[in-house]
Amino acid sequence: MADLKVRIGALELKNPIISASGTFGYGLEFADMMDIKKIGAFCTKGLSLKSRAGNQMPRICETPCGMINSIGLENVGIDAFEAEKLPKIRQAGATVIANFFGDTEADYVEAARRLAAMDGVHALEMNVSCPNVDKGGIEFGGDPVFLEKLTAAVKKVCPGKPLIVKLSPNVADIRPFAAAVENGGGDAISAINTLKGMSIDVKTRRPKIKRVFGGLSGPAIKPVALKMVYECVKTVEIPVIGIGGIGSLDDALEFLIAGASAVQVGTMNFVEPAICQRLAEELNAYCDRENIARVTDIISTLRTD
Amino acid sequence: MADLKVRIGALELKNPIISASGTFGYGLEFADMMDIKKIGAFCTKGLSLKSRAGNQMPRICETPCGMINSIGLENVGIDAFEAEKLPKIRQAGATVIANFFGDTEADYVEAARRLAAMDGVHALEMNVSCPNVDKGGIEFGGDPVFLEKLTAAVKKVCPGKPLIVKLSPNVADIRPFAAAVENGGGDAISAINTLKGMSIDVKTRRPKIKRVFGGLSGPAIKPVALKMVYECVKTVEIPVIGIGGIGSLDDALEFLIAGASAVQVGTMNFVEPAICQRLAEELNAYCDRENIARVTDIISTLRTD
Amino acid sequence: MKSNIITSREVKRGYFRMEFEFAGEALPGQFIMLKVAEHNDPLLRRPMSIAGLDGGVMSVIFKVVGRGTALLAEKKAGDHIDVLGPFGSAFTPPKTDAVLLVAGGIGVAPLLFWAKRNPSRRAAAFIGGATENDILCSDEFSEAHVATENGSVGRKGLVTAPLIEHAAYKNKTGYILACGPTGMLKAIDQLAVKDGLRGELSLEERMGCGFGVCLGCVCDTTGGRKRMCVEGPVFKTGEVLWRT
Amino acid sequence: MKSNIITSREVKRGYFRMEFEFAGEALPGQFIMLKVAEHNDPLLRRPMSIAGLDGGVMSVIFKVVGRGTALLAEKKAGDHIDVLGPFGSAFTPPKTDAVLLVAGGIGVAPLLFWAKRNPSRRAAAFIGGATENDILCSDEFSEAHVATENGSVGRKGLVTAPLIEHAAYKNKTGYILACGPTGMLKAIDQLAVKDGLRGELSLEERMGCGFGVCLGCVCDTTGGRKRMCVEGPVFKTGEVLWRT
Ligand SMILES: Cc1cc2nc3c(=O)[nH]c(=O)nc-3n(C[C@H](O)[C@H](O)[C@H](O)COP(=O)(O)OP(=O)(O)OC[C@H]3O[C@@H](n4cnc5c(N)ncnc54)[C@H](O)[C@@H]3O)c2cc1C
Ligand SMILES: Cc1cc2nc3c(=O)[nH]c(=O)nc-3n(C[C@H](O)[C@H](O)[C@H](O)COP(=O)(O)OP(=O)(O)OC[C@H]3O[C@@H](n4cnc5c(N)ncnc54)[C@H](O)[C@@H]3O)c2cc1C
Ligand SMILES: Cc1cc2nc3c(=O)[nH]c(=O)nc-3n(C[C@H](O)[C@H](O)[C@H](O)COP(=O)(O)O)c2cc1C
Ligand SMILES: Cc1cc2nc3c(=O)[nH]c(=O)nc-3n(C[C@H](O)[C@H](O)[C@H](O)COP(=O)(O)O)c2cc1C
Ligand code: FES
Ligand code: FES
Repeated sequence: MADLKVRIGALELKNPIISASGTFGYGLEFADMMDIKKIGAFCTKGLSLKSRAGNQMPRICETPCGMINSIGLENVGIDAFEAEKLPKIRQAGATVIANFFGDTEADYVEAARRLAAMDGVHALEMNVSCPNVDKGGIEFGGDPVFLEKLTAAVKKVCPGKPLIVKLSPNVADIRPFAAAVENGGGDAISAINTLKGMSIDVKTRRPKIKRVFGGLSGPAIKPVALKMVYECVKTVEIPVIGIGGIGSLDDALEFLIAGASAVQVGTMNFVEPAICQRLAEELNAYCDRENIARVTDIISTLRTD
Repeated sequence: MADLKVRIGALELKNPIISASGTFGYGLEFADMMDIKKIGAFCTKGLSLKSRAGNQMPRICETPCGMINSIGLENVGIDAFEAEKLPKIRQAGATVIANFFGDTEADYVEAARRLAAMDGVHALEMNVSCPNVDKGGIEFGGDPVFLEKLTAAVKKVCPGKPLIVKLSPNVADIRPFAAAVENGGGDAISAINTLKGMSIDVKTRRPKIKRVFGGLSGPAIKPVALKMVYECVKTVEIPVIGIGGIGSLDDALEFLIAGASAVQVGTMNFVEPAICQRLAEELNAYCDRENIARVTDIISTLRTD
Repeated sequence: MKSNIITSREVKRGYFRMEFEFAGEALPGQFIMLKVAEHNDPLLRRPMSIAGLDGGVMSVIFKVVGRGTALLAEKKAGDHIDVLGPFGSAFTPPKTDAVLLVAGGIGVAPLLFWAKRNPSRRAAAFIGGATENDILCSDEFSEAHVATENGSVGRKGLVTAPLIEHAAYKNKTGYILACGPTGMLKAIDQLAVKDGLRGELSLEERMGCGFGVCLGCVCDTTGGRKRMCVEGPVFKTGEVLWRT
Repeated sequence: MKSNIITSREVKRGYFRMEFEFAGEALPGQFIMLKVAEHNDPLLRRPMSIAGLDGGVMSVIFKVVGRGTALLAEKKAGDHIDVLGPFGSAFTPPKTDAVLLVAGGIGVAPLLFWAKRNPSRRAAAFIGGATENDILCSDEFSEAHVATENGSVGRKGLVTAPLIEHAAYKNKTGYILACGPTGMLKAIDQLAVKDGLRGELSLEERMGCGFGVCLGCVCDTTGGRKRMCVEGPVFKTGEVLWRT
């Protein structure tokens, strides 16, 4: 039995396999299909102060080795999460990372304050790939100066719990954004969110997604994600959580070797609901087989000589 | 027999299927496997004033529904192209788009001047995804102001032949770059070049590509490419050539419906060398079957109501 | 769960019926999610209504419409298939009502399962399709009324024509269970509401997961936004707010 | 070109020999590019040396090392396989020399083809591998010397040991044709140069296309940068500038 524990700021995870926001519901949906205590943590669907209905249908479609979604951040809202979901999640013994977002900086701060105060929420993950209402629709995660300010403002209201900031890959260079999170006092970075993409139904000549553009995820984006995660790791000292197209132990190892302290599995949860538990088990078996005492011994071992 | 002709600036192509630079050699390699006269055109491997040996090996690897390359723009150089390749290409009757690049603005201008003067070169495609030696390694295609200036300078020396500028997808927003090409006097835009990506061999813990990062291409990137092509089409009046992951007639139609005037097929030439000829034939059959008299009637027919 | 395929055969041109081992329970109206290949292209599972489950053998009936179903059609007896489920809501007609089963094309699958599970109930099936080739399993119902758009078998026209002429429809004692193309379901929904019949509709939508987490399959209902894979695919007539 | 698979069987654990129809000509040393699946995951073709071509039937011998070769191993007689080629340079030993065929593991494939095409030539085969399981086709050569690293069959040690003891090596009349892992080829190249023998080496590298356009398979030689798929895979001894 290898030591699979990793640290994300003050939080110790029992292993580095996390299920990603928007692909794991509120965790409870998986209760019949796996043991959600056995994975490092899970990220909730992105939460906002008020519940949201999300975008119009259709809002998903398939692409080569991937999918596009334009769910539009549908969620039950923070009140319902606290009242209806969290007690059951706590009972299930899961480690919870509350993913959240807002339309304005004030929304973000208030959401973080609320979530940080909840017993059973172990860390916060801030999704900054949302249009900023105050700044005319530019994404919060699209300007490093603003991102640093937002991070600092949010960190102030959740001093006791790790604040992970989730970066958008739809930028020319991710490094200034990683640096902005660190400078703003963020405890960790997670990367990447979805790439912007589009798909057309040739028969109807309509976009397959009602809102035309959506977010590309799945194995197709893995090389892009790995490159950006590696760049973040080279830029900051705080832990980086790797996300994008992970579907096998080798995929997870690629991110750990590149320097990620933990990984998140998104789209592949749809294909294989128990995948995170399987990967955690396989990671343990791998470490034993390879005589690796601590999973942290794998992190940042890329050889580029 | 439908009318498949499309225009790229002053150049009329017999059909909108073009093979992409770096995936079709100098055309001659395909002579046994297809009829290179039957496709709209082919883009040469990127040419520079002097021949280049390219990067160290390994410089390709496979990824989910895609591949990464880091060839490093190996090419025979413009002199050898003119002396050894072009006469045979001319004899084969192919329509040639000379793809080219440089390390400095002066290189670009000189390469374009040389190529534009060659009989048998029908259009130029300028690859701006190269580090700019004068500007400390930033890509030529990474700054719209500079891109406009470069386009204008190059266009001055090739007034008689269409200048296509090939855009990089590794930007936060492709629209200012498309506008820069149009403002600089470019005759057309082609998009996209490869996305930056990375892959690791878990067994050796080494990057699968010697230079760590490379360019991701193939079906995996199609949704990203289509989105960027659609954005270019909405931004400029000049023709846009769609590139990225095309491997079937439906893929090609997606780009045409989104507004591309023509398409380029890259990586899939490796898998099926005669693919461009097949797509041209299938496009003709499709138009006949659907009673489409001119292929231009398909362009920009996306219904978003 | 990897299941052993027992049989798979083309029952009509482009329509396949596949049987495989299944160790669990399931209710008519529910569906399963099938992985059509071991690789990731195509990536997502495909939803299929359960067409039968008896003695540890589950069956599905499917139409080849794209790459996923084409791959499914290549599978043969002895191959394995990865099955997830069952998921979703089931048909729950009141115990005593006469049941009107209305199927459009491949929509017959879950209705057949219901009929097999409820052999002693009064039920009439109305089976519609474009042509004779699209009429499936009509001989497996005790009472079946067939309609085709081109008249190649049964009545010429839409399946709603024999439906509304049926005694149990006319006297409003019939309870409708319908599955088929969205246009047909919408038409039946509007008819049922207008004519004062109750019933249930099994809807279709692209599904990312099938178990309620991707939120890719929602539809709006009188009770708010619902997930078709958890709160559906079976909804009550009058409940769905049709998009178009 | 879609070819009909005639046979495919596991000749040793993890090693397969496949025969399929092939309507063209090919020379020993050349290779083909196989599409292992119809979908795009994995995307690229896989290079395979031609192990035989006779009467319109081509054969390959391959080792399962990853997803592509695993998919290839699943194919059965009657299935189709998409074949492109032949590509690359061939073995061209001088007409009168005795030939020393040196194979490491799966590298035996092109040498077997050469031996079959040249039954009347004086040739000795040296076949090496890690264990007995990795020694393939040694009985198909008229003279074969086997060496395994663990000594489970033939001599214990590397294949270079029996090679350098052979009369035609010692008296420098032998012409070497070698195929196998890069480390082995480099060792043989250095031996041959040192001992003054001539010969040819068949190299391996990841290949994107197989016909010279992706430039993914280059290697440096005394004659400059060469593409392994066009100017190679067969190079003369002393020609390759080894990377490591
Ligand atoms: C709850 C449920 C039960 C179903 N039961 C059956 C069944 O018993 N038998 C059967 O043949 N089919 C059934 N379907 C439909 C089936 O899932 C689709 O036909 C299948 O997923 C298509 O996959 P493909 O890869 O072959 O097609 P694709 O290549 O993915 O698509 C081909 C065409 O089908 C459309 N399509 C894809 N998925 C769906 C979908 N889920 N609903 C509607 N249209 C779709 C696409 O938009 C496209 O136009 C059911 C769907 C749902 C949601
Ligand atoms: C000219 C030539 C002839 C060949 N002839 C044969 C043959 O006759 N029989 C045979 O079994 N194999 C042969 N090979 C090697 C064969 O092409 C690879 O084993 C195969 O492509 C691996 O595919 P995969 O998907 O199973 O492995 P992957 O999953 O792609 O890779 C598995 C492992 O194999 C390595 N690998 C992949 N491709 C190659 C390659 N081309 N060369 C070296 N290592 C590679 C990878 O780096 C990785 O470590 C030949 C290669 C070349 C270039
Ligand atoms: C259907 C869907 C919904 C998602 N919703 C959210 C979300 O609410 N908040 C968020 O930060 N990321 C969301 N994501 C992004 C994922 O968490 C993840 O970053 C992305 O999918 C890349 O990982 P993958 O390739 O493993 O899926 C969503 C992804 C998908 C596919
Ligand atoms: C091996 C390889 C080499 C390439 N070389 C060039 C090049 O020299 N110049 C260029 O502009 N684009 C080059 N490209 C990019 C392609 O032309 C194309 O833009 C890209 O591959 C996306 O298209 P695809 O997904 O169809 O491959 C190269 C691509 C590949 C795969
Ligand atoms: S299919 Fe994912 S929520 Fe219904
Ligand atoms: S494999 Fe493409 S050039 Fe050799």
